[in-house]
Amino acid sequence: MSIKVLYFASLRETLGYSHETLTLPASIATLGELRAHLARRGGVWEALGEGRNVRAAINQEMVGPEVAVADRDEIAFFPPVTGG
Amino acid sequence: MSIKVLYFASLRETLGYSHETLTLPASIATLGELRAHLARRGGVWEALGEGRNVRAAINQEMVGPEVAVADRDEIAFFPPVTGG
Amino acid sequence: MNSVSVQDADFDVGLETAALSAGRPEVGAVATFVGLVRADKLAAGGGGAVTAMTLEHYPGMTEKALEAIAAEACARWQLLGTRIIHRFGRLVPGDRIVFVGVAGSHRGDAFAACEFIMDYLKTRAPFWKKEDTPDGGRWVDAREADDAAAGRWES
Amino acid sequence: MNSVSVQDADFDVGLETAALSAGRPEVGAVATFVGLVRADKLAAGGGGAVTAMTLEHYPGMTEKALEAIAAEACARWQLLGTRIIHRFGRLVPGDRIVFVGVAGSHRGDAFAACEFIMDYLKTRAPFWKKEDTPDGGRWVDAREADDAAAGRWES
Repeated sequence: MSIKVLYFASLRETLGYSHETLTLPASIATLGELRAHLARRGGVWEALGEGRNVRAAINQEMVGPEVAVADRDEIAFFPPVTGG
Repeated sequence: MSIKVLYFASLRETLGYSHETLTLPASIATLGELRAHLARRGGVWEALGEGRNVRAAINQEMVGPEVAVADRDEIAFFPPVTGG
Repeated sequence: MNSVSVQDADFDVGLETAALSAGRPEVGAVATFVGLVRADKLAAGGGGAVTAMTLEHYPGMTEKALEAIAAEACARWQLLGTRIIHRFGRLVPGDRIVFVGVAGSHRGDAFAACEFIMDYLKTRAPFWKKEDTPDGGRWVDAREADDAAAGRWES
Repeated sequence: MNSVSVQDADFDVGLETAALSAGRPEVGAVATFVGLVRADKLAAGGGGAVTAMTLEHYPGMTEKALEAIAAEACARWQLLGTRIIHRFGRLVPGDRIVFVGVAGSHRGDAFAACEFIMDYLKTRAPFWKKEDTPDGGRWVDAREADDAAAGRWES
């Protein structure tokens, strides 16, 4: 399964990446599992770890960690939003 | 006691007066008594009678019938307001 | 800080809104309201087709009533400025009748005060409306819904 | 009927407000909100004096989120049109950030929907703010008060 991952705002700066394309192991089915997978890279990637205040979207819609990730999805991770 | 009385909107049209200057008998002390006094003129003036939906102001402030009338006051009678 | 105008002329919404924050860097929120003459409202009165309405007011008292409403809003919320403009005279459907603008640091205060001013204006400012129809004029009755709207601020 | 723009350019409040009722004689009420960059808000962050802020957003998702919020407002109230404009990029104190305009037949619906859109926009549209200071940039945290404001529409 190949997906695109975007990072925004302070998270983008912490990670040093605005986006990447990933091929996922078959063991990863949900958004929450993807996030844990990325956090396991260690170092700055612990910013995605459990307990960190990170929000996520799949295909430009904010969703929870239980939602399934599908091939060619656009996934985004970002801090809580502060518009207006 | 000499006062000025103004009439507005449908009340002005019903009465045929936009304003008048009145010298009041000493027996009239309050706005409610003034209104009853005017209604006793009969005919179109019954539009000011008890039970009719009329509002009033003394010196450009909306007040109730219990408020005292004083010499040189500007009194106004009008229908419920409908601005905005 | 509070400004009231009662006039027959139209007003400029962009200029009035900008004036509420101009040169005041502590303003973060401007809530405004524009009321317009509605075609269907006129027609709903029954009788002949309505082509216009005429707004009568009580010169002198009108300004005082609007100033009192603005002062009351400032006592209830943290505001940085208010602007009320109410027109009188002959207006046709689509014409602007009233502008209320409220500036504050925070949006909650600005929204609440703007709605409060409109509700109180409807029941406390001495304006009366007469619809023009081919059969002559017809006075618009005060609405009980407006009394109810104003009453909810008293709890 | 609903229109959304995400842009770096400023907007014209007078034109946007007028467009919500132009040629639509059934519109009796237009409620609007303008949010501005506040000087004291910037300074309140602590550290060096703040001279500007930069708004980052998620192109594509932002427009979708704002359209969803407008559609939700239309499902909850009787509306005749909505307009949302949100800027991104570098802004200085006094600059306009956001415009929300709502047209309806009646003022109650227009006011409620305008406030609802602002509350939801604060918590659901993907924008992030970074303050510029002499010491560098500083990201603005999301406010719990905004979550509370959005939450009250869910009862």
